[in-house]
Amino acid sequence: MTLEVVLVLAAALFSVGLYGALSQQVVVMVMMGLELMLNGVVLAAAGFWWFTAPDPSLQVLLVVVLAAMTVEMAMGFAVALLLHRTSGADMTDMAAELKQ
Amino acid sequence: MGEVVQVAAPWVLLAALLLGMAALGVAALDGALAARAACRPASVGAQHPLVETARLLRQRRRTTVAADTLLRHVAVGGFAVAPLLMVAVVPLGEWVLADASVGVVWFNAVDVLVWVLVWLAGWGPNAAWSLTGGYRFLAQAMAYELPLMFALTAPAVAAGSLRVGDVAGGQQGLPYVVWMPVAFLVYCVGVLAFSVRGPLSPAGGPVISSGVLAELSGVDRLLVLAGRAGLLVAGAAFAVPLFLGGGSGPLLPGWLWVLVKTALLTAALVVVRRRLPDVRPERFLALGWTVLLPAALLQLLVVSVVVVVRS
Amino acid sequence: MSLAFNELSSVVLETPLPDLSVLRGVAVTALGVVAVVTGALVFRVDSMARATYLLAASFVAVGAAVVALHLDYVGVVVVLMMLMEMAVMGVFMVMLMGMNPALMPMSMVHSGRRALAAAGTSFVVLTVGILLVDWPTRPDAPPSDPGATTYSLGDALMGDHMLVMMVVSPVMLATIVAGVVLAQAHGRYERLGDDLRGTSRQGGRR
Amino acid sequence: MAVSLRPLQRVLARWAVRGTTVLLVEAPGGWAARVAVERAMAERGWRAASSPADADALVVCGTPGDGWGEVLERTWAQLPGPRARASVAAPSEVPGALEGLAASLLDDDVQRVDAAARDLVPADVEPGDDMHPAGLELAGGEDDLRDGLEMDVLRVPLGPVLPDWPAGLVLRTVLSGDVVVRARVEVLPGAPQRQDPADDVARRLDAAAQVLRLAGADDLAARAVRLRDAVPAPRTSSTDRPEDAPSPRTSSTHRPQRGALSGTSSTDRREGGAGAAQRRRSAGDVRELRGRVERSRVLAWALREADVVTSSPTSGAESDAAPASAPDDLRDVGLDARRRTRDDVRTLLLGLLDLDARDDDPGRRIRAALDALPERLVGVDVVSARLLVAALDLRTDTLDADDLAALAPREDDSDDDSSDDDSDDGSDQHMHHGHAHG
Repeated sequence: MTLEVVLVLAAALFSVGLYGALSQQVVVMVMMGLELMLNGVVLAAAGFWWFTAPDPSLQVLLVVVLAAMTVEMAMGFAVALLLHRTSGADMTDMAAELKQ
Repeated sequence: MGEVVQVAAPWVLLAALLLGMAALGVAALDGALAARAACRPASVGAQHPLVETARLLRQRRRTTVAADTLLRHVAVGGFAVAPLLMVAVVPLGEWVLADASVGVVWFNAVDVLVWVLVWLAGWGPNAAWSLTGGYRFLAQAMAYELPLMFALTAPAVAAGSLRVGDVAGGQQGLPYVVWMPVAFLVYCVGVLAFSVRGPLSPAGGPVISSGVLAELSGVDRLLVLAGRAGLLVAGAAFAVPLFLGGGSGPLLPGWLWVLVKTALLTAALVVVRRRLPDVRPERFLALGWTVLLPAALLQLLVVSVVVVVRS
Repeated sequence: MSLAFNELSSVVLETPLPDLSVLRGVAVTALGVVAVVTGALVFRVDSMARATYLLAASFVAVGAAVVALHLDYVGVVVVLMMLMEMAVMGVFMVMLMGMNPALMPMSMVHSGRRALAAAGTSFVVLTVGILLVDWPTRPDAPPSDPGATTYSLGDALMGDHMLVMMVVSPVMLATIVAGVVLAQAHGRYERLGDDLRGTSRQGGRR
Repeated sequence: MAVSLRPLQRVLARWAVRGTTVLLVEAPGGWAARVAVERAMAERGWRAASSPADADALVVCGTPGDGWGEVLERTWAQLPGPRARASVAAPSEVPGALEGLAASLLDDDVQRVDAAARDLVPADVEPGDDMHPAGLELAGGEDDLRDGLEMDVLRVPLGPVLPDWPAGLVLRTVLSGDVVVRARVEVLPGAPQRQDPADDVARRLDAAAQVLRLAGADDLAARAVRLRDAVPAPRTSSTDRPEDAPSPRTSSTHRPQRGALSGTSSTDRREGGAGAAQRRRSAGDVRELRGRVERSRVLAWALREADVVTSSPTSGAESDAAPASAPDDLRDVGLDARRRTRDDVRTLLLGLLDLDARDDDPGRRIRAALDALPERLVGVDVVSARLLVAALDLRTDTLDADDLAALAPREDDSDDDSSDDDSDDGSDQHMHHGHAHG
């Protein structure tokens, strides 16, 4: 196994996530897409760690990514709830209309 | 106590056998206590698990309209596997199935898996009582999970390792339960909660017609019941290396001490479970966030200070 | 755990252990493929519950791959956190999708073609980049003791990279507070009255 | 192959039948029969089933009246099998009925024929369309009373086949998540039964046992059941209750209650003093149980606010449509309407165990409670609703014919505007009821 294999798999995960984030209408599904993208980042970072750097910095980066995921989820849910409560909107299109 | 040795994979069968027998024991003790409460011979109650097993093996499985059968199977199978995943990192004397370097976190991950299993078991049948049970479990889950996490952290901090064998070895002469009793109690509450039965059983219980169990029959039901008892046993077994000094003890060999301590703690949990009424999730939420969590954090602070001072 | 895996395969195959790195390579690749497939299925299935838990499966596969790369702590934490998050996410899915989840075919796609094109482009660009770049290789052998890597992570977080810890912690706390404030409709004073006992509350239905 | 498995199957069956689970269905008027069945089940080591999926046997207690047929057939179809069913109209029929159940469950041939005749995968799944997958209506959203969020709205009938639930009561609820948005009370009638006021103490203990069981206080519930079964037979009724005749069978140690009952009735005339002493002792036991319930801090803590869901002030709009039952009426039935009383369930439970408080006119109280119930349950979660209903001790067999006619099941299932209809009906019935009872 080479680093390239891991990275290509990570790129595939990232791209699938990108597709989800761009194509989905419902806020929660968009968040799933974002999570999947970060999932790819996690895999890539682990691959880098194994193949190139014995430095713990990459591990720290992984912890930061995990924290970012958590924050993204929590804030995403909170905003989705707020939108839902105020306007009954649960679609990104509707949320866009709110801006106008 | 010497180093822990990782044994070959086939020993998992022995672990499964032990767990299964312990689960039967839990049900037998529960049955005996119930019989005694009703002034009936305890021996009749103690036979309950065998009778119930025969009954459920004979019973047919049924499905409901528009059920998500795949997810239901995942949940039912998961209940049978989860306790095994938990005990995999528990050293039995000097042997362990998986000497994971992060065993404590592993245990924590598996007990979170129970969230998934309970919710899927509730979701699968597409029926009102099941679904309500699944949701009610999740509503309560965070309130026991966070305190449980910090309770698990305390022994790991004291031993300076996440490896279960190291934690057990770190309490020579003085089990952690002696100087971190709060963490131990919080941990026990967590075990009662993730073993999905009273008093912290929002997913089941008579008041919602046994909730996630309401639509299960035959082998499905048997597996979930066994898994539930198995989770209680696995929780008690994990407390042994974490709080109760692992296999250390006079006279008896280490593995036997682990079994004895596990059995005693399991029995205590079963008795407690019978003596308390079901606590409603909204009540427990308040308790979990305002009492258990601060208590666990304080305990962790005390442990950390002790560790720093001692080094 | 990767050791356990080795033992298991050696027993199953009844052959001497093959080269560790080969086995590890196969395991990581297979887990990566599982992660991609389950991840893609998230956007293909009709059921909200299945979509959520397919995503969870994708994360579990990546977590296992990370463990196989001897990052035990990070890998198990990925599994732990993501199972928890997905359990919660399932509830939000059901709550916010506004339709019967288990039963109804759902296609929630807008601008599907554009998104597909963007995703495809990103994959091609990334792959080409990955294959063209001459990646450095580490001089020493890969780490052999996952316990040591966990220790080095803790050492880094509490030493050289203390700043990360000090930033992440308040951000997390702020997230908790902000999340609760945003999501809550009525504070407890509003619900229970000034004395928080519910006696002066005018709520209910009369 | 099949032949060689036979003995094994027979052993399995014999063990299985020792732990038969029974789904008890009580029609109004079937109380005495149900208690007798429960007693006999305990002797055999049988258990009450918590849901049809858990049940091996269906036992109908009392005599079901109009409207029961379909309910019972549907329930029967939900038993997974091996399965058996029986009807017990009077306590005297109990031993034979249970014997029959056991025989039927043991008979592999009968069960195999039954199993072959039906497919447990629901056959009535329709192809459905986008809005009706599998022929089911989709759950829609509706504003939730709890925190203003929208949850799936489900129409769930509670009862009449539900453990620890009043006989024949059907609560047609609309649930938003697990919170009751609307409720309508119906009662499926049973055969009219002469009321025996002497059963009052036993019936209270029975109701208390149900509440305790629902609350998960198993040991206390078992104690209440034991006291219920040990209530000495009152003098007045001893002659016309068939099960009070001295049993020809020697009473084993596991059947103290039966021994106590027959002892009292046979020696009643000669030794009135002994009967009185026993009644006193029994009353003392009940007081002791009440003390235990009252002192249990954990139980009090667990039950507190058992019926309260913090409803947001915005949901106050509901009150416009709600009929105004006079608070006094509610207090009569043990509810406090001014505030959604925190301790309703516990207070009612302690009331059930208070032998000094006599229920002079249960019919009137129960009628008032049934009238108040739909409104009272709005905003209460379904779990608390079950506790509350059990604690109200709704003896549907005390309702008279007029009441039953008013509470008969209706064809039209609750529509969106049915809450208004219900409330109108409710006050209407209430007035009518007031008239009937002077």
